[in-house]
Amino acid sequence: MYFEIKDLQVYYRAIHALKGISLTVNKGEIVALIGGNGAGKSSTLNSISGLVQGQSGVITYKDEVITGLPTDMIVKKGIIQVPEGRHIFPKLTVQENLEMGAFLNDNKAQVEEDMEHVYQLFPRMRERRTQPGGTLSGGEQQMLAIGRGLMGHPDLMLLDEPSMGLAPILVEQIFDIIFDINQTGTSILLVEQNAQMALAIADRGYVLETGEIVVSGTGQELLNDPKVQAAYLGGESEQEKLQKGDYYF
Amino acid sequence: MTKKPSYVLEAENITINFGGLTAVNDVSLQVPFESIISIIGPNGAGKTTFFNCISGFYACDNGTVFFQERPINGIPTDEIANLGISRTYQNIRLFTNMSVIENVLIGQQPRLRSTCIDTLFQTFRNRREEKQSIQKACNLLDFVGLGAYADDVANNLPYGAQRRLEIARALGNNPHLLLLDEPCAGMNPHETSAMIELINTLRSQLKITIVLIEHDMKVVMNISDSILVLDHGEKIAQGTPDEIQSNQKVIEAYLGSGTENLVEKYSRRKADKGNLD
Amino acid sequence: MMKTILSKSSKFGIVAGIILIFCEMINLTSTLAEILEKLFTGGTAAKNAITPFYMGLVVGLIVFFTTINFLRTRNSQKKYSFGQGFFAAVTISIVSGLLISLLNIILGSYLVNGKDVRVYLEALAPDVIRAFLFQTDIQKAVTYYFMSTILGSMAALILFWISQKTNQPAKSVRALTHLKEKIQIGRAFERYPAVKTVLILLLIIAFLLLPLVINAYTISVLGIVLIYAIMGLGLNLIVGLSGQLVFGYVAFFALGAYTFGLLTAPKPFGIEMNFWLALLVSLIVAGIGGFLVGLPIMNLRGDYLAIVTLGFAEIVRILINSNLMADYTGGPQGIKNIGQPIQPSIFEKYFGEPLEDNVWFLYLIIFVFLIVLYAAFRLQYSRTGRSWEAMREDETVAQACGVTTSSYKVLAIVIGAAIAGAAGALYASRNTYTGPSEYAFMVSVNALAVVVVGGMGSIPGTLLGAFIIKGLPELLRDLENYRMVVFGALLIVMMIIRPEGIWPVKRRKLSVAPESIEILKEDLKP
Amino acid sequence: MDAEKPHHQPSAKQTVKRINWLRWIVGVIAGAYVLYRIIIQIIQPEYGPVYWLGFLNTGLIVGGMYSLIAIGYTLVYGVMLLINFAHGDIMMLGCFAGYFTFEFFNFLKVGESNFLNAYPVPAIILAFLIGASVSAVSGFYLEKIAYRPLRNSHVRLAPLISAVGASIFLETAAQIMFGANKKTYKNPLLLERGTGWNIKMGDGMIVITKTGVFSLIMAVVLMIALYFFVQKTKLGKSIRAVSQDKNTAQLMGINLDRVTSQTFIISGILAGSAGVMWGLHNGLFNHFVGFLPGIKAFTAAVLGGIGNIPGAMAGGMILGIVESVGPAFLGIDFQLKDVIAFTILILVLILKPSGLFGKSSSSVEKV
Repeated sequence: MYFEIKDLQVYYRAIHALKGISLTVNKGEIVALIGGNGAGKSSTLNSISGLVQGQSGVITYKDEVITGLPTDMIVKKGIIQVPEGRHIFPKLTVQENLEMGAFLNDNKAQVEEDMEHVYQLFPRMRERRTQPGGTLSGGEQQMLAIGRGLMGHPDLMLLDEPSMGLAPILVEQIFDIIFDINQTGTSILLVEQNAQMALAIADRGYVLETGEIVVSGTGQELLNDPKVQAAYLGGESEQEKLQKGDYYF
Repeated sequence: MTKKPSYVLEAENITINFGGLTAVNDVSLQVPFESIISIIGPNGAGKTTFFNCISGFYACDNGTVFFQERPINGIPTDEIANLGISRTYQNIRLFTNMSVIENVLIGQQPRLRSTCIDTLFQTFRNRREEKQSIQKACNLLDFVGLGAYADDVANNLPYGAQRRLEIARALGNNPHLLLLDEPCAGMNPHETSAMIELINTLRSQLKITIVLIEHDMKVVMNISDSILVLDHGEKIAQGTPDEIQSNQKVIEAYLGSGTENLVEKYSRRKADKGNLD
Repeated sequence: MMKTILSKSSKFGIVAGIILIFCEMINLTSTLAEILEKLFTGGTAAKNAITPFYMGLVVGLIVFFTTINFLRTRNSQKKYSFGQGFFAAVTISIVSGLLISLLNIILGSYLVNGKDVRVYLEALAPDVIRAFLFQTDIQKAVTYYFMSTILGSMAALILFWISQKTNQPAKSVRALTHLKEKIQIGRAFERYPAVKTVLILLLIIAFLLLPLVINAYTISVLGIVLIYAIMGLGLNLIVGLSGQLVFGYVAFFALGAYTFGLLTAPKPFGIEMNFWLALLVSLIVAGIGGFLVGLPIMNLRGDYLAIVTLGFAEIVRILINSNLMADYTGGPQGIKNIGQPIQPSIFEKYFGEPLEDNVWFLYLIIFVFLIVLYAAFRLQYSRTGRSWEAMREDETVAQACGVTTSSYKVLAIVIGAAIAGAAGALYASRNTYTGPSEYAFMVSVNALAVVVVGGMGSIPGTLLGAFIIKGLPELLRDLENYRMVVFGALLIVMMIIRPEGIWPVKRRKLSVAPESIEILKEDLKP
Repeated sequence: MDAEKPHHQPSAKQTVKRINWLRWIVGVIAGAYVLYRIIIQIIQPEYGPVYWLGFLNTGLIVGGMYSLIAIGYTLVYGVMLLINFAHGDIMMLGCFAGYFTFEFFNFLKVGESNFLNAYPVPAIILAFLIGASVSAVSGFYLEKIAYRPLRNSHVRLAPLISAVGASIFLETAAQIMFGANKKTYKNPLLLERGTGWNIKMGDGMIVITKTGVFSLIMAVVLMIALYFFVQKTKLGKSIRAVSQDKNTAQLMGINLDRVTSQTFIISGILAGSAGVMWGLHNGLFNHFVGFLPGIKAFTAAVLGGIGNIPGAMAGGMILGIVESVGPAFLGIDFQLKDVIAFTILILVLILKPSGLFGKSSSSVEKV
């Protein structure tokens, strides 16, 4: 198995944020993890990256257990997260931001080459090379964040809400780029709130609701599944349950 | 006798910027007496920012907030609490090393008058007030169902109880308006339904007006009189739960839009990829 | 496996060696040996002729604890086998023995050549070096060092091995905790509140009779401890309750002392005011000082506050020492002949003759102390104290709950400063003298230590802290020089293992039976 | 949900400040007084221009050392949000290390003379290397022992109290070990204290000492080196990245522990060099040598906006100059120059808490 999570549980003090999640990513796939706010999507990614400690469960990557490893070891193995809300370094220039992405790569020539590659992918970044990251617009920052992720030669890329706060036209551009990245052989675990978009691009998808996976299947299946909408907007079935009073003591 | 104002809270054209980014853009909201209004929207829609503006954490760049027809822009948070607006927090913020009842006592701060001089000389006023406030705190704890925990340290409470304690604390200053920020986040269905019940009682028995942010649609659809939907800092819809559930704009905001051609585009490209292999 | 054990144990050996060298350089080892010898032989040890046995004992003990720590670092599933443990213990003892021997060979050869190393290392007088050489020549001393380190580590190994086999320490620890649960003094107090009152009364009476029976030296120590306890109670309001770190507490102490001095001394003003009035004025002046410092920092983060108050304390210290103020403060000479209160005639009537001056003054300190103690208790368990604590826990939320944080912050500083002013006035009056050298940064650190060691926010903790910081070192005079070193290390260790202090706060039970919801409804009418 | 996203830090606005009026009053009074003194100085000059240049000279030299120490405060604050209270004592250790090195070279005989005067340049270089490395090593272990275990402490003041503990420990240990009396640096003849060049100007003259020139040049060189290091090297960039966003920096593969250690090493190197300079220039020192420069360097770091490296450099220089020019300018005793430094600290914190070069809202409220 290329990448697998088994029964992942995460607590933040008293909050049970993830209640036993299991999912797999195959080599070369795009897998979407969708769900409403507070469903636990980012917690999942942060547990994979090792930013969240104290979880239980097993995460394996290329037949190796990576649970509990420090973040830099996980990054070294080629699992690279592009965090939600971009989180570019605001006072570093665009170029320095990209260099930070290649922090673990000591081969200078290759870093140059990678940077050239990123500039080709995002010509806008070349123009703004010497500008501090904080002065870029939202869409540009997202591109920079993805570019920075690419600088680390990801084998498995974790994308956390790349569409958040972007205009639809930009979202489509970003998703095209994600698709292209996947075409070059990088596996992608995509966390999204924008379900339609994510499922359109994904090979498979999982739907998270309050820390649990409620549905999974191929992108197409999920697109037509009424449960997906229910998970977001509180569909009929849930409504009925409430009216029947099952949820009350 | 003064005329009763028509709304508890009126927010007019609120705009809040953060260094170039517009977090809330031209949002208006009227909150009638004894109503429950929900604010929903995807991540980063500006819901909590809007809340923070009402409770005085941020000053808005444009627009006015009226509380019972009185503008409250730029007033420090403690004075806003004095006026009768209380709130709870997204990620529970209790005074963790203090006991449960002490937390509730802090909530009564704006209603107490005794000073440290009173305390030092143990005046009559101090004695009476201390006794009354402790009694009231116990009543409040009993009301939210935490009577048995009164002397425990707040940090040791289970999660759901911590959320209830936040509400009890917020009730201490006899609020006209209660702002609840994700009261049901991270709760299991049982705790959630108990919370719904509590919120309903707050309105029906204690006559408190409530504005809440919530992601759990079961809660929102079940208890709200009216729902305000924010997306990218803008108000995209407001209406009753039924209206919102069938509102196309809302569905798009949550699920994304215009995907027909996209699905086609990507599946075609996927097929191409397959051919290449 | 053996290789990792080797590298790890030699690391521990180096640590043990460095500790040994450090202790030798500051001459702590021989002092400890001296204390041990006094303890075991009944106070006949001579400072310059420590028996080699005790020297070796201390060295062995240091290695012993290092080895125990090494053996315990492994988690419980994977234990060292006896062979591995033996190997590690030998490595540790050899490495540490080598390091300490090396130092002593160097020092010893200096001694033999008649050179004095005190030019650079002041603690190492020839006598001390001789003690470190076990009173013999270098070769024998080296053998002794190796013997002590090996014995130390072997003892550790054997003890650890026995405890592993029999699980003995674990059992005794468990028994101890059970004992603690069984006793539960607190619960008895809860059931019979009268017992607590009677006990407290008895304690106070015993406390009040104490000055009559103890000797002059103890009286002076007790006076200092109580003055620091008063300061600690004041600082506890600022640091422990309102959560603002104040480093320059000595400034308020100095303000109080100098105000009192100026008001009661014959020079420079010759006011010679009444003691109680002067005490009150110095309290108020210090409070005003606190207000002035508090104002600008109302909206600052805690750590800035620390440095600002430190700066303020330095300003005060420099000013009272400067030529600019010399006409008033006496500059480096300070103020002499500060007034003391006159003993009321009741004592004379009651005891037949007046109390000795120091006893009488101790009663005075106790009196002020009890007042401050009462005030501290009242403030802590009141609306004000709760607001301070809320502010310490979460300033933003406290403000949103209606606590006017900026004024509460200043209030805490003002009250704390006033209490420090009273302590300063007492201190000046007790010594009949005050001078700039008494208001160094270390006084602030001591006061802070009183609060932190006892337990921040805890009143009994503060009293305990005052005893530990000012009382214990007086009783253990030999360790006087090392007090601050040990204390510095202790602060770090305590922050790591027990940040809440030795006697942490216990929350009071406040709850009463709830009434009906109708009353609540009525109550909640806005 | 905040707990959900550990690296979510909302940018936020401060609410209306309640004490704006205080700011105005203090600002106006301070400004008016400075203006008054300027007018006085123009109408009735107490000192000629030569004196002022002399003060400036002293100020620059001391300022250079302040800057070096202040950078350490700022770097550590950026990475750990901790005021490293023991930083002054790290400098003290460097000062002692340099002292012992020079003493050793003084005893080392080379032919007729001793090593110190036969080969002064290598001796000085070695002294700086040893001073800097002793400080760097102690900084490294200080972080490991006293700060790292407290990084996630639930007691807010714990790291700061631990820092105070470390400071007391180092100071008193040095006192017991080396004695409380003041010691004198043995300078090589090349850099003899108090000698230098006398420049005649008008009716007076300025003495420019060799040690002063040397210290200033050394400080400037070190600062330039540090600036390039932080701007250009990978490690420097990683330090900046960590101080901007810890979690994201980790996602780049940066090891937080390592960067923290390296930060302490770098600030130790700078502080150690400053310690040796202090000894060479001032001569007399004891275990207490780090205390005042430490607090003043912190003042300098606040002056420049804590967390801001160029700010710390400028802040140190400004503080040094103000401190030496100030007493003459304000017409007060030179004894009181320390009072000026601390008054500036208090004024800055009232008038512009984010420092002279910082953005207006540095403390971000998290709601």
